[in-house]
Amino acid sequence: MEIVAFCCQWCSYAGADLAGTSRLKYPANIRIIKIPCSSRINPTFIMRALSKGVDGVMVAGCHPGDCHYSTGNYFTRRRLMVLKRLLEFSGINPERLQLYWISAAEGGKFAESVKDIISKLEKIQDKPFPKNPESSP
Amino acid sequence: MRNIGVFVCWCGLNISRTVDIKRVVEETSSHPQVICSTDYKYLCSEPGQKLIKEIVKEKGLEGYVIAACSPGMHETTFRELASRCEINPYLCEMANIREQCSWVHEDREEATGKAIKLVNMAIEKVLHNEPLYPESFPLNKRAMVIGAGVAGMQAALDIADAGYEVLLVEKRPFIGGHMTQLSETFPTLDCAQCILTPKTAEVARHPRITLMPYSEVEEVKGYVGNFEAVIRRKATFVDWNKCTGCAICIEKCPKKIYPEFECGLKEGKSIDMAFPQAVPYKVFINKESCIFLNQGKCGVCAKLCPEEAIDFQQQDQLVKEKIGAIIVATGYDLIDKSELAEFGYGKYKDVIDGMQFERINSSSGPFSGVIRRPSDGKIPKEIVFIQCAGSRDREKGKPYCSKICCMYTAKQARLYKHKVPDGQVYVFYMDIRAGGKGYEEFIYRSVEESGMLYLRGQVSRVFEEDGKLIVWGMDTLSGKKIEINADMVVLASAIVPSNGVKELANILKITTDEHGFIQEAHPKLKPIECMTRGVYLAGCGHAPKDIAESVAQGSATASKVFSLFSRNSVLAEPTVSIVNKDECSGCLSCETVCPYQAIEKENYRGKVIAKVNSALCQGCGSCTVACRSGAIDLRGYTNQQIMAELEALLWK
Amino acid sequence: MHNQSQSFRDSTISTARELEIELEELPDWYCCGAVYPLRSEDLISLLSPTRNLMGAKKEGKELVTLCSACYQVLKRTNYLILNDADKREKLNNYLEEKYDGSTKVLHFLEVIRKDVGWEELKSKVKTSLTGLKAAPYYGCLLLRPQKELVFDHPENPTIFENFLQSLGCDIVDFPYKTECCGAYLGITEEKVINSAVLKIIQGANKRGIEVLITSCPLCLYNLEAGQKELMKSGHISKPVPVLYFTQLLALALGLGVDVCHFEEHQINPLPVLERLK
Amino acid sequence: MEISIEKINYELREAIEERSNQKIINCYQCGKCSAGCPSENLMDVPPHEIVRMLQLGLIDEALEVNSPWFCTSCFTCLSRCPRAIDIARIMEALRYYNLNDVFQPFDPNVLSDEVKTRLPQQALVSLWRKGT
Repeated sequence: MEIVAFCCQWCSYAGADLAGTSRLKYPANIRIIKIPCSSRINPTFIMRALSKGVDGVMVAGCHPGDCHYSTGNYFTRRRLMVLKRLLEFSGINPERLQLYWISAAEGGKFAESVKDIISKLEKIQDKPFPKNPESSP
Repeated sequence: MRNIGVFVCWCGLNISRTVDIKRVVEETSSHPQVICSTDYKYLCSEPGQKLIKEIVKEKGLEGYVIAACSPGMHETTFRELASRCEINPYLCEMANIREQCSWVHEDREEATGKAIKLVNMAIEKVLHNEPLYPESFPLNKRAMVIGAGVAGMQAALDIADAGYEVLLVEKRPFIGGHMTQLSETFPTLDCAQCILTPKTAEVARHPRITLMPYSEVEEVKGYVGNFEAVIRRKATFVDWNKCTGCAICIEKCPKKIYPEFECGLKEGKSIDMAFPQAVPYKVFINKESCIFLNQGKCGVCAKLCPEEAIDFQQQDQLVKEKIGAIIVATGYDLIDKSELAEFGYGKYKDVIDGMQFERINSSSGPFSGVIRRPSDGKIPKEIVFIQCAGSRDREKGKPYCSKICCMYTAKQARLYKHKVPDGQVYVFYMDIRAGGKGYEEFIYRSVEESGMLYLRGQVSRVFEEDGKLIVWGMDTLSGKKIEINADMVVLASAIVPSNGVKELANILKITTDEHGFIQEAHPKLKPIECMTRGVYLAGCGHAPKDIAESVAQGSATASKVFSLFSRNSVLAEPTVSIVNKDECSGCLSCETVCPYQAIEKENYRGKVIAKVNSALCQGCGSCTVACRSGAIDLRGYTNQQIMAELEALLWK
Repeated sequence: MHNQSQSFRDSTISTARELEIELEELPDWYCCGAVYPLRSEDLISLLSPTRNLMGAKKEGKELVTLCSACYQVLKRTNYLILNDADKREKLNNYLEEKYDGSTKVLHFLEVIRKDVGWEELKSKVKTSLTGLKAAPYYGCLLLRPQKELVFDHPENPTIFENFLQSLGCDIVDFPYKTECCGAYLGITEEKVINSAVLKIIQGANKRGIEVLITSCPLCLYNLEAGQKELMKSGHISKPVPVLYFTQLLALALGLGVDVCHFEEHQINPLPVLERLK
Repeated sequence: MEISIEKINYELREAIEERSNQKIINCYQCGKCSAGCPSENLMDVPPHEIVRMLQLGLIDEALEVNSPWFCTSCFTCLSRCPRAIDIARIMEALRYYNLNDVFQPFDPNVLSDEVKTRLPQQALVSLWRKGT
C-alpha cells in the first residue's frame, strides 16, 4: 500500500516532525510532501496521485481557525468536499481521500491519523486504477 | 539537465540504526542526473560541511539533496552552505529521513525503502527547482511587547535601553503582572514589591517605552519587520492626563466590590486603583459595577474630582501601530475552582489558593499582613498545604507539573511560621521538585528550622465540620491515613495559560499546545521563537516558570529583537506567487482567496490581468488553485515540482 | 419491591399519579443483578440488564428506575453497549433480538426535574415541609463513576437539594452525603457498617439534621440497622430517621401517611414528622 | 527483597490487569484512593499499597491480604484518581483469584428472621455476586 500525504509546513508537517522527535511509531508506507499551506493543494495533484496508483491521499492542515495564513484551510475544506464528489462520480471510492487537522503540537494525532487512513483503506476492496509502476528514468 | 549530488547523513546512530545508509547511497546514485552520491556521519558538522563543499567543487554540482533530519532543523544550514558553494540556496532540498523515517519506523527494510523514495522525491524536486533571489524590505525598528508582567517588562526595558522604541501593551490597568500580588519571593524571601517597584517605575519613565495599560491587541497584519497592529484601549472613564491619583473619588464612591487583584478577599470600590504602588498611578472605573454607568445616577466621583478627570462618555479607542517585532508575554492564571471540588475549593471560604495566601500575607492585603482566615478573621493554628492541586492530574486537572508550587508552598509555609510561631504546618506533597539554584537548600532549611510536617501523599477530601476543615489525606511513607482538623487549607493550584491567549494566538498566527500554552518553534533549539518569524515568546504564556526564568526569557527575547533590528532591511522569502502574464485571463478569482490583499490589477497588452505584490504575498499558494487557467504558480512549490515529487514516489 | 419495599413502591406510584407522570411496569422484567460486573470478561451478568433495556425499547419508552443500584447497573450497561462495539456484538449474540443502546435510562428524580420542574413541583406542594431540617444522602451508586452515569457532579451534587427545596425543607449542607454506607458488607461485616454509619450519623447529629433522604434501599437499610446497633452500644444517642425521597414527596403532596408505609422502617420517622402538621 | 524481570512480569499480574482492564503501572502512588476509602481502617493494607504490591510483582502476597474483601465498590477512589485507575476492578480481580482458597459462600440461613424480612434483596444478590 502506498499513501501520499500533503502536509502544510506550519502545522501538520511540524506535527509529523514532533511524532518523530517523540519516537512515536506508525506504518512506513506514508510519504509526506511538504507544502506551504493545505490550500496549495490543487485537486489535480490528488487525481494524478490516485490515477498513478497511489492507494490513498492524506491531506493534513492546521485546525480550522488556526491556519497560519488565516483562511487557507477553509478553502481546502470546501475544495476537497467538492473533489470527494468528483471522485465518487469518477468511480473512485472517496474514502481514499482523507482530511485531517493536525497542529504542530499534535505528534500523537499525526501518528494516529496515519493508522486511521490505513485502516480505512484496508476496508476498500476495489482498485479503480491498475497499478502500472513506472521504472525510474 | 542539471548535475546534482546526494548527501546522506547518518546522524550518528539516529538514522543509521534503522536505515541502511549504504543502500540509499547505492540506489540513488543510479539516477542519471545524480553524478555523485555519498554519506557522512554528521553532515551538519564542520567536517561534514567541508566535505560537501569539496565535492561540489570537484564534481561541479549545480544543486544537491541532503538526506538527513527535518528541514525545520537544518534547511537553513545547508542552504547557507549552498551559497558559500556558489549554488543558489533554493537548489538545495532536504529529504527528511530522520523525523519522518528512521525515528518513526522500526523495520529496517521498510525504513530503508521509504528513505530511498524520500530521497528520490527530493532529487526530482531539485531537478525542477529554479534559482530564487529574496527581495529585501525596509524594517520598522520598533517592538511591541504584549503583557507587562515581569517577563514583558524585562524585554521592554532591554530593548528600550538598546535604543529602540517599545510599545508595551497590558490587559490590566496597571503593570507588573502577577508579581505585584505576591508578598515575598523564594528562595531569598525578598519582598516582591520592593524588587519590582524599581522596575515598574523605570518602565513608566523610560523615554522610549510607550505604555498602553488596559489595552488589548485586536488585529495584527503584515510580516516580520513590518507588522501593523490594531490595539483596543479600553475605556477607564477617567481622563488619565488629568487624574493625579489623589484618591478622593475612591474614598467617596458608594459602590463596594471585590476586585480581582485581591482575589475576592478585600473590599474595593467601583472606582479604584488596584494597589497603592500601582503604575500608572491612576484610578479607573469598573464598568460592570459603576452605579452611574449602569443606572445613570450617582456620579459622586465626577462631582468631587478636583481635576474634573471623570469622563463617563469615554469610549474604547482603536489605535493602529506599526512595529517590526512582537514579544508575547501573556502570563498565567490559576485553574478553575470547579475542577478542584473534592478539596471544597470555591465552597469553603477557608480553602484558598496560593495567590489568595499571597494576598493574605501581603501588608497591603485584606488583613494588613496578619495571617487570618477569610471566614472569621481568626488566626489559623493548624494549616494544611496541598501540593499538586490540579497539577499532574490528567483526569480532572492538568497532566503537567506546574513547576513552581513546591517552592512557593515551602515559602508560604515558612512565612506562616514566621508570623504564627506556635502554629503547625502540614504539607501534603507527592514529590519535591526543587531543581534550581538554592532551591533544595531552601526547602530543607524550611523543614528543619520551622518544624513543619511534610506528608507524602495526596488529599482525597476536605470538608467543614464544627468550624474546622477536616482533611482526609494519606501519608504513603507510613501507610497511614491522616485526618487533620485544620483551620485553613491552602491549595497549590495548577497554573494555566491566561485567559484569551488562544484568541491572541490566532491573531498572531502562532500555535498553542493542547493545554493552551504557546508553542515554541523548537523545544530545545528555538525555545523563545514562535512559528511566525518576528514573534517571540517569554514567561508563563509558554509554560509554568518562576520569576528568574521569566526574566531570563524576557532578556533573551530582547536579544532576538536586537539581532533583527541590527539590520537595515529584512529579506523576504522568495517563495511567493507569480503570474504568467500571457495565460492570465484577468478573472481575478485569485484576488478573492488571497488573505493578504496581495493581488493587484495590471494592464497588459490591452487587458486587465492579475499581478502579485511580492511584498505582501506570504506564499500560501491558495491563489494557484483558484486560478482557472493555471496562470499563477508558487515559486519553490510549483505545480511541476509537486508533480515531479509525486512521480518519483511511484517508481519501483 | 412488592415484597419488601411497599413504602418505596406505593409512595412512588401515588406521587407519580399526582404529578401526572405516567409510569408503567416493564413487562417481563428481570432483576438487574444489583451490582455492575467489574471483571472485563463477565458478560453474562450484563444480559439481564440488557434484556430490561431492550424491553423498554420495544415499548418505545424511557426506562425509569427508583433504586440507585438499578440505576447504576442499567445506565452503565447501556453506556457499555453504546461505546464498546466489541462488547455490544458479543452481548447481542446472546440475545434474541439486537439491542443498540438507544433506550434512555432515567432516575425518577430526573423525571421529576424534566417533566415537572422544580418550580412547578413547588406549586403542587400542599403540605409545605418548611422547618424540616432535611439532608440528602446520595451514597455512591447514583454518582460514581461520573463518566458513565452523568447523573450529577460527583463531589457537589445538587439534584436532591433542589428537590428538597421545592418541598419547602430547610436544606442542611451535609458533606457525608457522598460517603459510602458500607453496601453489601452490611450482611457479613458489621464493623464496616458500624464505622461507616457512625461517621454519617454523627455528622448528621452535629448539623441538627432531622431526617436523611435517599433513593437506595440498601443505604436505607444499612443506615437504619447500623443506627440500631450503635444505639445499643451507646455510640449514638439520637437516631436520625431515613426516608425515601418519594415518601417525603407523598407527604408534601398531601397524600397522607398510608402510602408511606412507615411501619416498614426500623427507626420511626413519625415523631419528627408529627411536628409538621 | 529481590525483584527480577520474571517476578515483575509474573503472568498472574498480567491476568489481573486483563481481568480488571486496568494498567497497574499507571499508578504513581499518591495515595488519594486510600485517603478517601471508607473501609481503609479495616484493611490489612490500604488500596494504593495493594497496587504497589502488584507493581512489584508481589502477587501472592497481594492475594493474601484481606483488603479486597472490604472493598465496597463505592468508586470513590476511581472518581478522584488522577490516573483514572479503577481500583474496585482490581479488587474484584483479586477476589476472583482468591475464591477457591478463601471464599466461603455466605449462608443466608444464619440471618435472623427480622433481618431477612427487612434486608433488601439487592443486598444479598450483590453480596453473592461479589464473590463469584
